[in-house]
Amino acid sequence: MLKYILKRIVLMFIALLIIITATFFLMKAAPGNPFASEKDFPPEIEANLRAKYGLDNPWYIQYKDYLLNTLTFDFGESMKYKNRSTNDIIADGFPVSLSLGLEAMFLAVGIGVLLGIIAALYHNRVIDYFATTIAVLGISIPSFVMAGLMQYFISLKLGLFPVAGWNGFKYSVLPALAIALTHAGYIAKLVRSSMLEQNNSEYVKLARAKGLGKWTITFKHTLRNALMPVITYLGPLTAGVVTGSFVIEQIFAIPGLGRHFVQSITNRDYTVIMGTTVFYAIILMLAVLIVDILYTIIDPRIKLKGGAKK
Amino acid sequence: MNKENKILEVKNLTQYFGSPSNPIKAVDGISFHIFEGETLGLVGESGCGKSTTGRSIIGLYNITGGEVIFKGKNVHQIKSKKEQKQLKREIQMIFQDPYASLNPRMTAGEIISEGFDIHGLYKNKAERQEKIISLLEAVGLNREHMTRYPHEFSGGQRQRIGIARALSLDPSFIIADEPISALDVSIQAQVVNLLKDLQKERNLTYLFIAHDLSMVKYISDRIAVMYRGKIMELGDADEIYNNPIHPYTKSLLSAVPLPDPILERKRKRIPYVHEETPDTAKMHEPLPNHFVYGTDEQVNKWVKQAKL
Amino acid sequence: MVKQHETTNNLTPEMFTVVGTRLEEGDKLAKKPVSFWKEVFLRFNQNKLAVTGVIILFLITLFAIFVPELSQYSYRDQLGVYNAAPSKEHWFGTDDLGRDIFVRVWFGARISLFIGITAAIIDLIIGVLWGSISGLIGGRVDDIMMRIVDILSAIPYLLVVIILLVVMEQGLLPMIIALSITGWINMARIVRGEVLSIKNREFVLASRTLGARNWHLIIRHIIPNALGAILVTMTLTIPSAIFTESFLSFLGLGVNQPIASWGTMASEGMGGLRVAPWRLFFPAFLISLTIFAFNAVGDGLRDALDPKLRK
Amino acid sequence: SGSKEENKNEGEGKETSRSKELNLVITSEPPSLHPGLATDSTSSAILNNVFEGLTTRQGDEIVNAAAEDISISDDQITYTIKLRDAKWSNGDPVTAYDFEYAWKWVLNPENASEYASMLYPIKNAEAYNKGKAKVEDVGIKVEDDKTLVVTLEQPTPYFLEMLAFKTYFPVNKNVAEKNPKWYTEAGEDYVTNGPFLLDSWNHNKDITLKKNPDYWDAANVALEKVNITMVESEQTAATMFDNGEIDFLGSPFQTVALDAIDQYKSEGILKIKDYAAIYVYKFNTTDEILKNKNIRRALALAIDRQSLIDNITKGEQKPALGMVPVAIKGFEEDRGYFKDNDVEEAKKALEQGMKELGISKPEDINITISFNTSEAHAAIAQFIQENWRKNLGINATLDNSEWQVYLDKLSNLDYQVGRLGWIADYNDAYTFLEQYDSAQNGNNDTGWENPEYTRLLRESNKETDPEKRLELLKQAEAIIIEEMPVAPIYYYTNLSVAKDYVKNMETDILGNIYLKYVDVE
Amino acid sequence: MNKPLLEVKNLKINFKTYAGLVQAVRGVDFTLYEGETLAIVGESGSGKSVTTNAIMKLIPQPPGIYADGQILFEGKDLIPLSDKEMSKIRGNEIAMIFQDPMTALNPTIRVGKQIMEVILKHKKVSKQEAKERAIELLRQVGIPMPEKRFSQYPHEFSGGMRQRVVIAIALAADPKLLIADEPTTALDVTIQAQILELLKELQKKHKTSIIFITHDLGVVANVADRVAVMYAGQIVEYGTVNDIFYNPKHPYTWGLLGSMPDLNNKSDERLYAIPGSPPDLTNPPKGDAFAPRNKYALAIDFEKEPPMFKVSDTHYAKTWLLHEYAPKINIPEPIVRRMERYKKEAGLGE
Ligand SMILES: Nc1ncnc2c1ncn2[C@@H]1O[C@H](COP(=O)(O)OP(=O)(O)OP(=O)(O)O)[C@@H](O)[C@H]1O
Ligand SMILES: Nc1ncnc2c1ncn2[C@@H]1O[C@H](COP(=O)(O)OP(=O)(O)OP(=O)(O)O)[C@@H](O)[C@H]1O
Ligand SMILES: [Mg+2]
Ligand SMILES: [Mg+2]
Repeated sequence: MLKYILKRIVLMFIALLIIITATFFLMKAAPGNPFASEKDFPPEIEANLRAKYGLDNPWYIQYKDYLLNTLTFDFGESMKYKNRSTNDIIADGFPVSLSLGLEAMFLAVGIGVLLGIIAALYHNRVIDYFATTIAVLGISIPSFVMAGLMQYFISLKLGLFPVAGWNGFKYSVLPALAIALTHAGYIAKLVRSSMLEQNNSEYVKLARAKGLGKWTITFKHTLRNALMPVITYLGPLTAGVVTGSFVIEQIFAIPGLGRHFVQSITNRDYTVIMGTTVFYAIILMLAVLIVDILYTIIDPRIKLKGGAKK
Repeated sequence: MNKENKILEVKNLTQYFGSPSNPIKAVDGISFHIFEGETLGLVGESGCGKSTTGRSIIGLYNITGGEVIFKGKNVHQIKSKKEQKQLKREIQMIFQDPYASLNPRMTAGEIISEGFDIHGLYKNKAERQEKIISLLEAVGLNREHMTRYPHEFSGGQRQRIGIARALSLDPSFIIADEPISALDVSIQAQVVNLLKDLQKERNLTYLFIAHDLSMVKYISDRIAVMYRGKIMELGDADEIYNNPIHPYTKSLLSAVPLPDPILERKRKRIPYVHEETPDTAKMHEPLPNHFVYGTDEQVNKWVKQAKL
Repeated sequence: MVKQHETTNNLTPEMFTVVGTRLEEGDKLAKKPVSFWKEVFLRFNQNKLAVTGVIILFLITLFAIFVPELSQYSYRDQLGVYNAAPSKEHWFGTDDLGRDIFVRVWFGARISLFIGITAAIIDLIIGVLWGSISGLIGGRVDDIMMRIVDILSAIPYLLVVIILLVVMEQGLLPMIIALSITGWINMARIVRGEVLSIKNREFVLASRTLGARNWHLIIRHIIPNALGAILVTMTLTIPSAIFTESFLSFLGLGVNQPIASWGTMASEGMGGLRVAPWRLFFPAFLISLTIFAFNAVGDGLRDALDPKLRK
Repeated sequence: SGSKEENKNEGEGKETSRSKELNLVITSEPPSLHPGLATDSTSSAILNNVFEGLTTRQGDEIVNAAAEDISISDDQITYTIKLRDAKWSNGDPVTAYDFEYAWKWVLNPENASEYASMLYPIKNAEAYNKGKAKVEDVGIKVEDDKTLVVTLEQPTPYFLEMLAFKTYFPVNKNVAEKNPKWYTEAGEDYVTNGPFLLDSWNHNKDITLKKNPDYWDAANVALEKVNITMVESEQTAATMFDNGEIDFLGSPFQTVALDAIDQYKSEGILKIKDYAAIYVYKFNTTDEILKNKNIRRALALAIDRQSLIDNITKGEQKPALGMVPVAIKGFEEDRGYFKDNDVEEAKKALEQGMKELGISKPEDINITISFNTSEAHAAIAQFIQENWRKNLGINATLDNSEWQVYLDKLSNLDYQVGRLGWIADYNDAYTFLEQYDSAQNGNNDTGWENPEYTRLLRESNKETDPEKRLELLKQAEAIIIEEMPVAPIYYYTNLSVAKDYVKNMETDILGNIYLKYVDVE
Repeated sequence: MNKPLLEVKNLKINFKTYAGLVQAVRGVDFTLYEGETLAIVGESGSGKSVTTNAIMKLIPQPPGIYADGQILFEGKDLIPLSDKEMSKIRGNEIAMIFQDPMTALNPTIRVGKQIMEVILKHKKVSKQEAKERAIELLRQVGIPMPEKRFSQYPHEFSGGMRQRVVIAIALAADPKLLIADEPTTALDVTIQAQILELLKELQKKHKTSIIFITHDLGVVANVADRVAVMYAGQIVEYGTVNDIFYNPKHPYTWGLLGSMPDLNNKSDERLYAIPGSPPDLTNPPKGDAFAPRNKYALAIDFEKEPPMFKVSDTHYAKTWLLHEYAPKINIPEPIVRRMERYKKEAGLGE
């Protein structure tokens, strides 16, 4: 197990190197620069700027610098937000996105699993159709529409929650819901279909033969096994959600990290692009690894092993 | 049957699973050979490594050690694609569970023709069609069955499709892995009859894996008894049945239930107490062509007991 | 208790002559062979929801084909009535540029359905193959392929899109390329999971003993048996592609304005929520309806293909 | 003012009056709150209220602020500036050295200030900034603690305007030299001289301003506290306004969403002010077709600007029939160069142009309109596309791209027709005309140049008589309109809405709001 | 011994499928007495598992339909009971060992916990007591080192051990009725024999009644008191184990007995096999369902369904061959021969 994790971490570093390299060259190939605006300034000033941020170096020096920076986890200063370090930006934004993301994941998993269970237990009956319809609405209404509608109706018309901002729990409810509903839809569908499969299995029959009730069977037996595919999906999803959603942060004015993934690119804020990309990549790969480890906890039959044995 | 010609030789075959530090020794150094045209029955406790032996021979696993020599060639060392393909055509397998081994989304015709599709063994559609039909007829099905799906067959018919598939490449050697245990009695009989007929017609060689001793005895020329990854006793079918030497074999034979209530109630089972076999254990041949695994001492003791 | 011997009338000794087996009789009585797909079709047909889904999709397609051709307006005509509410002249109202939303919505259906289907195809071709190969070969190959998936999902997508924007002209092709880069990743992960369980099933081993190569296994065994999961995933891919299209179009990769698509109409409609909610409602409703229909069809197919529900 | 009293009572629970607190939103995190580094309007919106330059704007007037008196030499080259007695928020006196330090810091090439060019009117400033002169040569001299003498390169009639601009704000020399990162967080080292203090700054979240008790004119500052939340979405901001979470919505803090304009208009709270900014369609004059002046003219004339404004942009913008917005001093009247939506003329010009180019049918002309991604730009482009199709029979294709990609296309002349907005930094026509002085000008982007135009602009710079200078600029404008390398579309307006208790909160023509004058009642 | 524990009366179970209505069980009657073992044998698909699942009320509804009949357990009909009421009986009074115990254990839950679950559900005991009882059960079914095995997962058990765990679960609450659906099919003979002995021992101790489904006639001979032979959803012959083995009356029973090889078979004789394949239950044939495959089919077999003929007080068979008009047909030669031989062997043994 430990050996396997170590192996994965090595692979992670290789993947990270590729991600950094690809991002670096894409970033350099993209037109524009961090200082561009509709008002051009004299070329000399631009040269000063480039020199200040090391952009006048040949690409391989810059590339090397980014690699070294990544190794020391010091991504340098933002080129757009003067004198703010990328690390500061991440340190400021991530806790916000993380707490909102976790809340959203909690809601998504809660709602999704519940809907999925209900749909599966009442397969092809009215309740199933009802749950499926909710799931489909969740899937097909994108979060920005959901967010706008909630602001308009729940905040403005009903006055239940503040429109936007980030000052405590009640500010987080609507954005978390807006993020959660889409994923809840996906999760519901996944749970439904894997529950259906589990419900036909022999061990469920045995559990019934033992005299266990429907809900005991669902929670103690089937759900656990049915969650496997959901967890496959949840891994990368969690990585995405806890690092913030651009659209949601924009609409709800949340000081999270998500905006930086998009803004750093539109600003061509090279250091922040690198920093956020590496940060996300690490979180993503850790999440995927954790999923693999979770597998073995949920299903003891699954053994982590590195190479092939076929 | 050609007693001279060894079609398959297995030498010290070893197959471990799991981590190298704490392996599951599914097959633990077994050796035997099969003559051309004969049927070797392989019996033993469930989980003793029978299926693994079969699967290792046909190359479904990377073996841990030993050699499998088929018609003079080491199966696991064939590098050239052509020879490998050739080998696949020569050795075929009938699987333990007929339903599970048929793709539920393919018709019988497709399943049977899969082999020649892979090897490109026909010139045109008509020839392919003909081949399918002749195979279907060879296993006692008819052309109407070609377009049916596995779930539309009864258990026995499914096993026939599996057999037809195994025959499709005209193999000389077939590994039949418990081809009948999942079937009910009357269908078992159908399948066994079919296998015997085919063997006669096509001079086939079988490795017949089963745990039902009465069926094995009926179909096999020789029988190998496996226990915990090792072959314990090997000899002619009648020999093994009439003069078992190894205590495990005896126990196994004594446990076969008989379809007769009075007899069955009287039958005394001989329980088997496992005796550790030290490293010095090896194959002995206390009677001609009758092999027993154990230390010299053990074998002597057993032989004496058997003669008593 | 067991039923007692009843006295039987109307029986004559002639009836008691031995006639022996009549196997043809048995075969004749046996169920007429129905082909697998026909059976799937029959079972699908009995699922009312799924059939409704098919009908909805059919109608949407029909409308998408004919409405823009037959309507008195075109998708680009600016009629001078801005943000008008639905009325007799304009069933779905007009938008901020004074265009008839009814026509635009059906015109947009062409783009969005095209995108949805394209995404589904990409999912099938790349995602399914990637997941199959990765899961089937396993070991190091699996490790590498799954890390590539990680890498693709970690490289900033926006950056990739910008590069595409630079090197290609606006249009459908670059959009399809943009969709192909990451659109299939979810599918690949899910299919891989399925394959891990399918690949050890007996019939795959059987095919291997016949000398089947991986390619053959994927086409003949893996895909047909993972079809249920693939279908479910595909019904999830389609809406995300429809909205990715609007994102890409917004960035300048997609179709040229004023050509409409549901995604762009919905996002633009969002900006008019207060003055003209119908601008959001109709495209959003049609997206949901379509996804609902796809979903019903997917679920129906899933059930129809489920061997456990089969006799 | 009297309101102060009320404010104190508020704390004791008197509910009838409001606390002197204002709630605002800005669009984003200000990229920099260093006056010498800031380039954008979000940063300005904050900086203008925490710092104070030598002059400032009051309504549309320039008034002295940190300066008590400014005397200008006759040749308009030397400015002698007497500072008022004022204090930094840490108690230090504001001195001429602080201005010298701040300006020279901006010009120092090492500091890479993007707006250094704002200081170029000062003698040798450009040379120093470009590494061609020494710092001592720059025309900024401190006579004594309270006297600053500035020498210019040439008469710059709008220099007083410029002194109010953020790049000219002072920086506390002592603090800044001790802590070069003084401007990154609110706190002890963020020392300012304006009416407000930067009380807190939660990055990406909010900023609070507090009244500066040490401000020289503190008695006239009504607001005690200003809460500024960063809200990027216009829609959200409008909803927040409707929900009473904020008191004011409008430039420079946040834009009134298009969607909400009608609603605010009908509620009668929408305020519309002219803005020194213009929305134009640039033509690439090196293009096969657009090199033809008549075609360009035809395209420019065939746009129905009024209808565009009424139905699409909705902010009561003014149809732009010249290059200088009507908000600019001396350009308030229409110069009568051409008529809006003059289809007749446009058709004539098109005929003429096609003849010259040897094109027989208008359908053969295919033009691509480029713009950066935004719903507003897209709507305008589609409207104009339809104008051209209907009025001229010309087909246009739309091509939108990401902002930086678009900028790249513009500067590489890789486009045919492209939009751009231009906002004045100071209230003078020159800022609108200067960019076309040569094809090389980084802001030209049309490939167009005209020697006569260039000459007129150059002369206007030397002219010390305001009337004559205005005349020269108008002549230049006439030339560029005649040649039409750019089709002006509309002059921007600034829209705002405020709650009724917010007083004196109006955007000036440069789009600024000085909270100093604002009150809540 | 003579108290009936379970009476199944005219049980009919249908399944609604897309291909039509499958009449899986078409009127099954039998009675099971306390402490007695009933073996059900018959062709694959003949409705054995459906019948027993129906007793447990484990037929999924839909697609399953209890079309007719009664299941009287201690005199009370189980069919109208709700799922909640049933769950008090399941596992407690009636327990079941499934046809495929290899997959019947939840792979993600420790074996011990899966046993404890039943005990906790049905007996008022503390967790600790339940654990002790579970370990005791593991010991009883012959699993070595039960304390250690208690906290292992199913995949760590060999097939035979897993099967014994399933049996332990079935025995956990000392059921009055134990249904064992082909519990030993996948096991080798030695383990099979162990399990059979265990069941018999427990039966003796608790007076448990057992329904034992198998297709191995040797096993039937070993465990059964009574045998029911099923074909196409019906019981075609019913009697004591001696009736069925020494005096079989139904041609299908003959076929079954005839197909069985034994260790004395000469390997060059062909085995007897019933020709043809079983009928399609969506469209059960008119008359005797077995007729098309029956060497001795009578003309009437294709017209009219035979009634249950009484052979003796304990022995019934559903074939027209027992009708007074029917020609006298003897038990096929090979079966008779084998019977003789076994009789001799048994005699020698004595
Ligand atoms: N792929 C595998 N990975 C790990 N262990 C395995 C694998 N395949 C088989 N084994 C183990 O190897 C041993 C032998 O298994 P095998 O399937 O050969 O038994 P068998 O003799 O065929 O039994 P049965 O009669 O039940 O079919 C068992 O302990 C089994 O658990
Ligand atoms: N859920 C179901 N839906 C439709 N048909 C079913 C269902 N369950 C069982 N059947 C049908 O009922 C019939 C009887 O099946 P059953 O499982 O009782 O057979 P069996 O006698 O136990 O056979 P085996 O020896 O193979 O276990 C079969 O034809 C089967 O296909
Ligand atoms: Mg096996
Ligand atoms: Mg069964």
